[in-house]
Amino acid sequence: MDQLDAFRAETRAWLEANCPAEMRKPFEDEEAERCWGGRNFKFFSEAQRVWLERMAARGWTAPDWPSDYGGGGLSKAQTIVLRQEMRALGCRSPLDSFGIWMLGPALLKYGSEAQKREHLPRIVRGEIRWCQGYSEPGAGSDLASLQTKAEDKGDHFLVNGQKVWTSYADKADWIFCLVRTDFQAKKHEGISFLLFDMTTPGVTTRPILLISGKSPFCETFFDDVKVPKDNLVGVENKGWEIAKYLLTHERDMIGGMGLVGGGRSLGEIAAQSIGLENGMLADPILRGDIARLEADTWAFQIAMERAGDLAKAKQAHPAYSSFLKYYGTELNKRRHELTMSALGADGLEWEGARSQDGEAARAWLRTKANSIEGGTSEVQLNIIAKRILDLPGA
Amino acid sequence: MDQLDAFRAETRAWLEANCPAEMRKPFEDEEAERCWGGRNFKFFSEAQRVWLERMAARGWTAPDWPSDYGGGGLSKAQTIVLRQEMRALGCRSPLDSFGIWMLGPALLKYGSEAQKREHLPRIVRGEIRWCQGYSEPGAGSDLASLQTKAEDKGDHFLVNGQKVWTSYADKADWIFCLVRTDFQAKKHEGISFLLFDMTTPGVTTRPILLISGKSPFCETFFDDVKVPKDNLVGVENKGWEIAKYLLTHERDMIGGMGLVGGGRSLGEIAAQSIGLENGMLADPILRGDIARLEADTWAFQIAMERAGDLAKAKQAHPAYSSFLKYYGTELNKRRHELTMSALGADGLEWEGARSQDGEAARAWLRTKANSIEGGTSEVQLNIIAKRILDLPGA
Amino acid sequence: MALVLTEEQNLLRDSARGFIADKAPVAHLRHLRDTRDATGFSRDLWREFADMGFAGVIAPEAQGGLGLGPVEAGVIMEEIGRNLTPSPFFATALVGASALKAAGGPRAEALLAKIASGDLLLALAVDEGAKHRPGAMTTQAQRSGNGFVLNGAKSFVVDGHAADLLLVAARLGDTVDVFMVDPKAAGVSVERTIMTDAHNAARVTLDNVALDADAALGAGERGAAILETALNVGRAGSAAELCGVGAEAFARTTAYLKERKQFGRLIGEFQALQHRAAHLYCELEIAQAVTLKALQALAAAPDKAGPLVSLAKARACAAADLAVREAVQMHGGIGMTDAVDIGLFMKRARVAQELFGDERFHADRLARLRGY
Amino acid sequence: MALVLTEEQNLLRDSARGFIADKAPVAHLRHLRDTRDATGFSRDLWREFADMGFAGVIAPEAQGGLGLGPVEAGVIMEEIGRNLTPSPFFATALVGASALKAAGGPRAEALLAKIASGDLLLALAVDEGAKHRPGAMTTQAQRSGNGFVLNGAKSFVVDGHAADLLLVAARLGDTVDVFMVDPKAAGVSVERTIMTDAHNAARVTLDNVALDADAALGAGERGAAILETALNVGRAGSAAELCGVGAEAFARTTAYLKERKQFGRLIGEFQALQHRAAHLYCELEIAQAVTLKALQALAAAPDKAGPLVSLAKARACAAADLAVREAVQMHGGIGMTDAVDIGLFMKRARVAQELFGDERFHADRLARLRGY
Repeated sequence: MDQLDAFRAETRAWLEANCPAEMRKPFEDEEAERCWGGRNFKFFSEAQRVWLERMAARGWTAPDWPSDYGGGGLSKAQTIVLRQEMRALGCRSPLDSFGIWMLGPALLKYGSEAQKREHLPRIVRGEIRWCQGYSEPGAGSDLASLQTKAEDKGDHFLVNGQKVWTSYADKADWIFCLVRTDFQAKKHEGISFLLFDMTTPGVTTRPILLISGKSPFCETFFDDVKVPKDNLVGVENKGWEIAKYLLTHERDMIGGMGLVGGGRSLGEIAAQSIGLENGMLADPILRGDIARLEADTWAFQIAMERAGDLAKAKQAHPAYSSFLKYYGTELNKRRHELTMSALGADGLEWEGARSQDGEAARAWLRTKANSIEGGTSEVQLNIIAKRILDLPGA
Repeated sequence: MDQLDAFRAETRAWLEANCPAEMRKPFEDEEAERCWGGRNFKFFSEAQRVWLERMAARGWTAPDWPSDYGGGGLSKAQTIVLRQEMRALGCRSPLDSFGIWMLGPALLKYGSEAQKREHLPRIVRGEIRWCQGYSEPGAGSDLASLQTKAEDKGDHFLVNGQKVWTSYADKADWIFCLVRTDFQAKKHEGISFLLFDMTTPGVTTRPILLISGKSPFCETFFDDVKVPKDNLVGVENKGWEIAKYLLTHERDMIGGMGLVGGGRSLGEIAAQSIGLENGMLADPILRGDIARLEADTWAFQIAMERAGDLAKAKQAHPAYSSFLKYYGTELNKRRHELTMSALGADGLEWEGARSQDGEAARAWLRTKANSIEGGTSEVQLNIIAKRILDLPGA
Repeated sequence: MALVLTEEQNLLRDSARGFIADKAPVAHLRHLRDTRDATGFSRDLWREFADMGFAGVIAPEAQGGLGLGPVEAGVIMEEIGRNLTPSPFFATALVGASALKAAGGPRAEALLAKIASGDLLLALAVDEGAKHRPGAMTTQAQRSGNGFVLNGAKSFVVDGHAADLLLVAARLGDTVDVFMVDPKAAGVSVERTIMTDAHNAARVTLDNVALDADAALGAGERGAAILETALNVGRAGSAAELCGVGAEAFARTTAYLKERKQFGRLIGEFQALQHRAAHLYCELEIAQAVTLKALQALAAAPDKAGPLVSLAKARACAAADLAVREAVQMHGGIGMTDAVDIGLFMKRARVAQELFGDERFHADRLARLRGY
Repeated sequence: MALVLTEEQNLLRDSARGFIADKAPVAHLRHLRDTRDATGFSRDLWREFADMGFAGVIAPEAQGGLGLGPVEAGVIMEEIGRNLTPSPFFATALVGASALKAAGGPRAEALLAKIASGDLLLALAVDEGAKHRPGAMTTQAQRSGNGFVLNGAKSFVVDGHAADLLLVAARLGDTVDVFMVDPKAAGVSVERTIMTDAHNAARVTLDNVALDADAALGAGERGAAILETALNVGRAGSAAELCGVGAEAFARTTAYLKERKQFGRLIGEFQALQHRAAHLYCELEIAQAVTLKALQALAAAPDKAGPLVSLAKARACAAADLAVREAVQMHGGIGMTDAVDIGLFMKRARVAQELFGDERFHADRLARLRGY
């Protein structure tokens, strides 16, 4: 523990010395102020640029990656300490990146040495912004039924097809992408995992307008896109294994959604919007519904905590993340339904300052995707039934 | 309409003259005072005997059956008038009978002339009490998978097997029974519909104790029971058609269960048990749950009314009774769950005068069978999905 | 009265169904929304509503109306619901006309005639806070000389920005009344609020607005009853609209279940979805039944229909809400896109639920009426 | 503190699981019920509980107990729940011992020693009406000479008919205290009530019962805190029992889904049942998590654990309730028969839910704590 304490002191001192004051304040406009990096990224401020540069120089944008590839080379325990100290000082994340969250872990596990050396350091430094090309219009929950075709043309693959729900495809520099390389094989056995530059001729993107308004999602089209053979990750036709590895990763990330939000509790929001009578919310039936939601939310937070402890104790079922994903997203939808009920007609204004341009309504509508993206609730329940409960059937 | 008015006046006069005063009072102990008839029936009172005799003489125990078979020969409109007038005077039902409710309609539709002449008049007069031999231990929802075997032995069938959930089998004189006469055929095509005397050698019964306590249900065993060939109803191996006809009948009867109970409303029960605070039930979350249940119950009553009107207007889907059966029974279960919550610990006493020997708790437990008997809720939902919504699949 | 439509009502439904689906399908709403139409509905279409007789469905025949009642208005509302049609029908032909009819007298009759001809738009201003709570109303009318002075602020006033005449509910001494207010009068300010469902609403501020003596619909006596009638007709009409919203969302969902494949099967083959769809079917059937019952009760005896109206609004809210939630979930990703209509049904259902009391408001109202 | 059992707690669980499943499986409850046993539990078995150390799990080591805490008691309660074991463990070893430990002092220590040795049975009398509402308590203690006089009536007193000593909660001036009452004292009458689940309860009437000065556990000052601690430990223990009831009902149900055939398929293949089972699994996992959290919180700081305890009882009630309802429905007809155990789980779950506050009581309590 002494070593860890020393690391903690050192880290804190470094953060205090190197994190600009501006980067220690809460976001005012989160969307505008987050740092995503990439070729075309415009820094919001000089402080944002400096903060990324300093953290990247230490590899602390990806603290637990090997330092050989530009990462911080920290142990798990040290990584936790770093996060704790950043939180304590209120440091903003220096870099948000699908490269760090998703592609990196896959490359570390499945990539060639050359691929790791080419891509990982640039991800760490925020030079290349990545997007994920998984979903297709016809596939949906049945992700493995994807139809985007990559034909072997000797030195390159020729890619044709369409992806959908590609987050920030219009802003990304490179894509990691599932393609079908064998149409004869069973559907899980003809898929490969490719990387390519979004500026390659034949790649186009189109943003998707959601019911909640503008979205980071795009449709992405591939029309005779030439991808060098070297950009295949892992073994040809074995890409599904990599995809599954990343999906579990994603599920863990999304499971925590029931907790996001922070700020005022729903009970407070309702009390302010509707008022009290005899010390109780003046809408008595809504009060009961909110009481139950708040209890369920707190309970789910504790279940998340236990999931972490079970994992540490190696007692968690490998499919446990399906429980968290299912329950967390359904809870989040319910919370936003009740928030809308608490706000009543005021919350239904879609434009204007009073409602902050319909912030609550847009958030409510956006939550409807929670139980669809990253594996629908139905898919999670199937997984729980089959893998955890061992129920019979297809 | 004049004719019907005349019938009404006449009926009322007859009822006033012939229904004993004692038979116009509400039941004190319903179980003991209902008239089921049959060979071994002990009349509760002379008035009960007289009342049955007089009604049976007019055929009014089965008012809409043809008078050739002992029925009242009334039209539908007249039957409704009779019921209305009986209700107006508070007349008790002269006879409760599975023969009237279930077997009769089947015999009228599928029975031979001889069978009608033999059985219907005795049913009308309450001389023979019938029970229904459908369910089997292994079959459950999959009723048609029944295994009770009837072998053709020339002049008789030899019946071996076991039935379960046979209501009042221990009190019945005859049974109408589904048996398998062809083990080679598809499961719906080897079933026959037999009638036989419960005193036939080889028939034994054993009452089933339910979680709610004593029950009318029995297990019924057939060990080399000889049934004359004449007792086959309809065509051999076509008994499933008769069974289906009767099941729809049964479903209609059970659908109304959400309404049974009458008496005090749940809101009143809760207010008395728990008390009010600021004019509202002192258990505020229970109050919301009860408010919703009461709204749902009233709404379902109206939906039942509409179902009748749709049927009259020939606008009802033939599978509409599955909706009523499913919803009515689930509602009834919910009502009893909330009743138990309203009564709290007091409602949990299982013996003694205070709780009337656990009346509420036993009723609550009994309702759990509502969504199992007469086609489970799952079966009803399957029927709605396939027959009404026309969804694909097995 | 049988809980089925009469032959005449069926004919009206067929005519409304064909007309509205033809003239104002969901694309009509999209067009108004995407062009940021200043009115939020089509005045041309409203003229056609008047030609069809729909604008005057409730107005008496003597005033050029059809002289029909809540059931027939509900039939039209249901079709409006199926097509998400933005239309003055609710605020003017249903709620406004009901208030005027309940008030009676020559002035009301003159206005009813203008409603029937499509020449007058009304808006009823009741709500003040986030939720529908008419019992907590604070807008105040004070007698002043021969007339009144009105002060207060109203929100969620459907069609408030387009109305030729506002009907403003306000306290008057220890009762309430409904006041006719010219939106152009001094002290009145009207702000259109762009709503989530791209339907119309407004906020109205009343700052020492001077009114004549005959501005009070209830003449200071029958105001509470007139307001209650207008609200109840509006609630039942809103229930009918929600039935239409729910039924159409459900129809589109079951159609999708029969065409969308996943894992090599039509998704409608999955039993878990089948059971949810079957349950939803039941809820929608019940909502239909109680809504028709409430509309019939309003036609027979409006002063006694309150509990049935609350039941209908509560059940229609719950059924439509479940229908749109299941619709989006069962459509999956494409249901989340603005390009597909399903999301518009979800938006409309949410707004219509808040209108004149949501499921909880009405369940609570029933519990209070029953004394617990 | 990690939300998993420690190594020692796991050992205790294994030992309790083996012991209780062996000595007191569901058949044990059936036997006591069907023989109409006058005590309602087995004194011989309780002796063995004492030998195993379970009776004194909470009692300090100085008094011959194990000196453990709520978490360990919860571990035993969960196994009791799995086997529906009627046992004095709850009323005596958990609730009674917690009250005495909170009170402290030589008299309490002497009683704790007798609990640990299995020689003393306690029963806490709190409830008076249909529902658990300690705030509405009316049983009254009045100072009289050096001591007190007690009047009131209590119901749903677990083990009341078998207890050697009653702990009676009563108002004393403007506070409350817990009074030790000899059930054989003049003015005390105890009536055993046969409950739906064949577990023990009693009604207790107190008619001018004279008590010594030292009968008040809290000496007139700390009574409210002692009562609150005893109730909270009881609530968390009851939550643990409900977790056991729910988990076992669920285990039996999934086993049945894997063996019962209908329409030529195992019923566990039907997706609608799979999804319901999967959802139930989630609810049970959450109940397990919050119950352990609440027990840990009670061990760490009993005076601050109230909200977590309410959360645990609320969630455990809801999860167990769903588990037994699904269990009976999924078992179909045989689940309705007394011959199969599933109905006994439903009965026990219902009674345990009412004990010291049901899901609604505790959700309401949390809402009040949060000021709405």
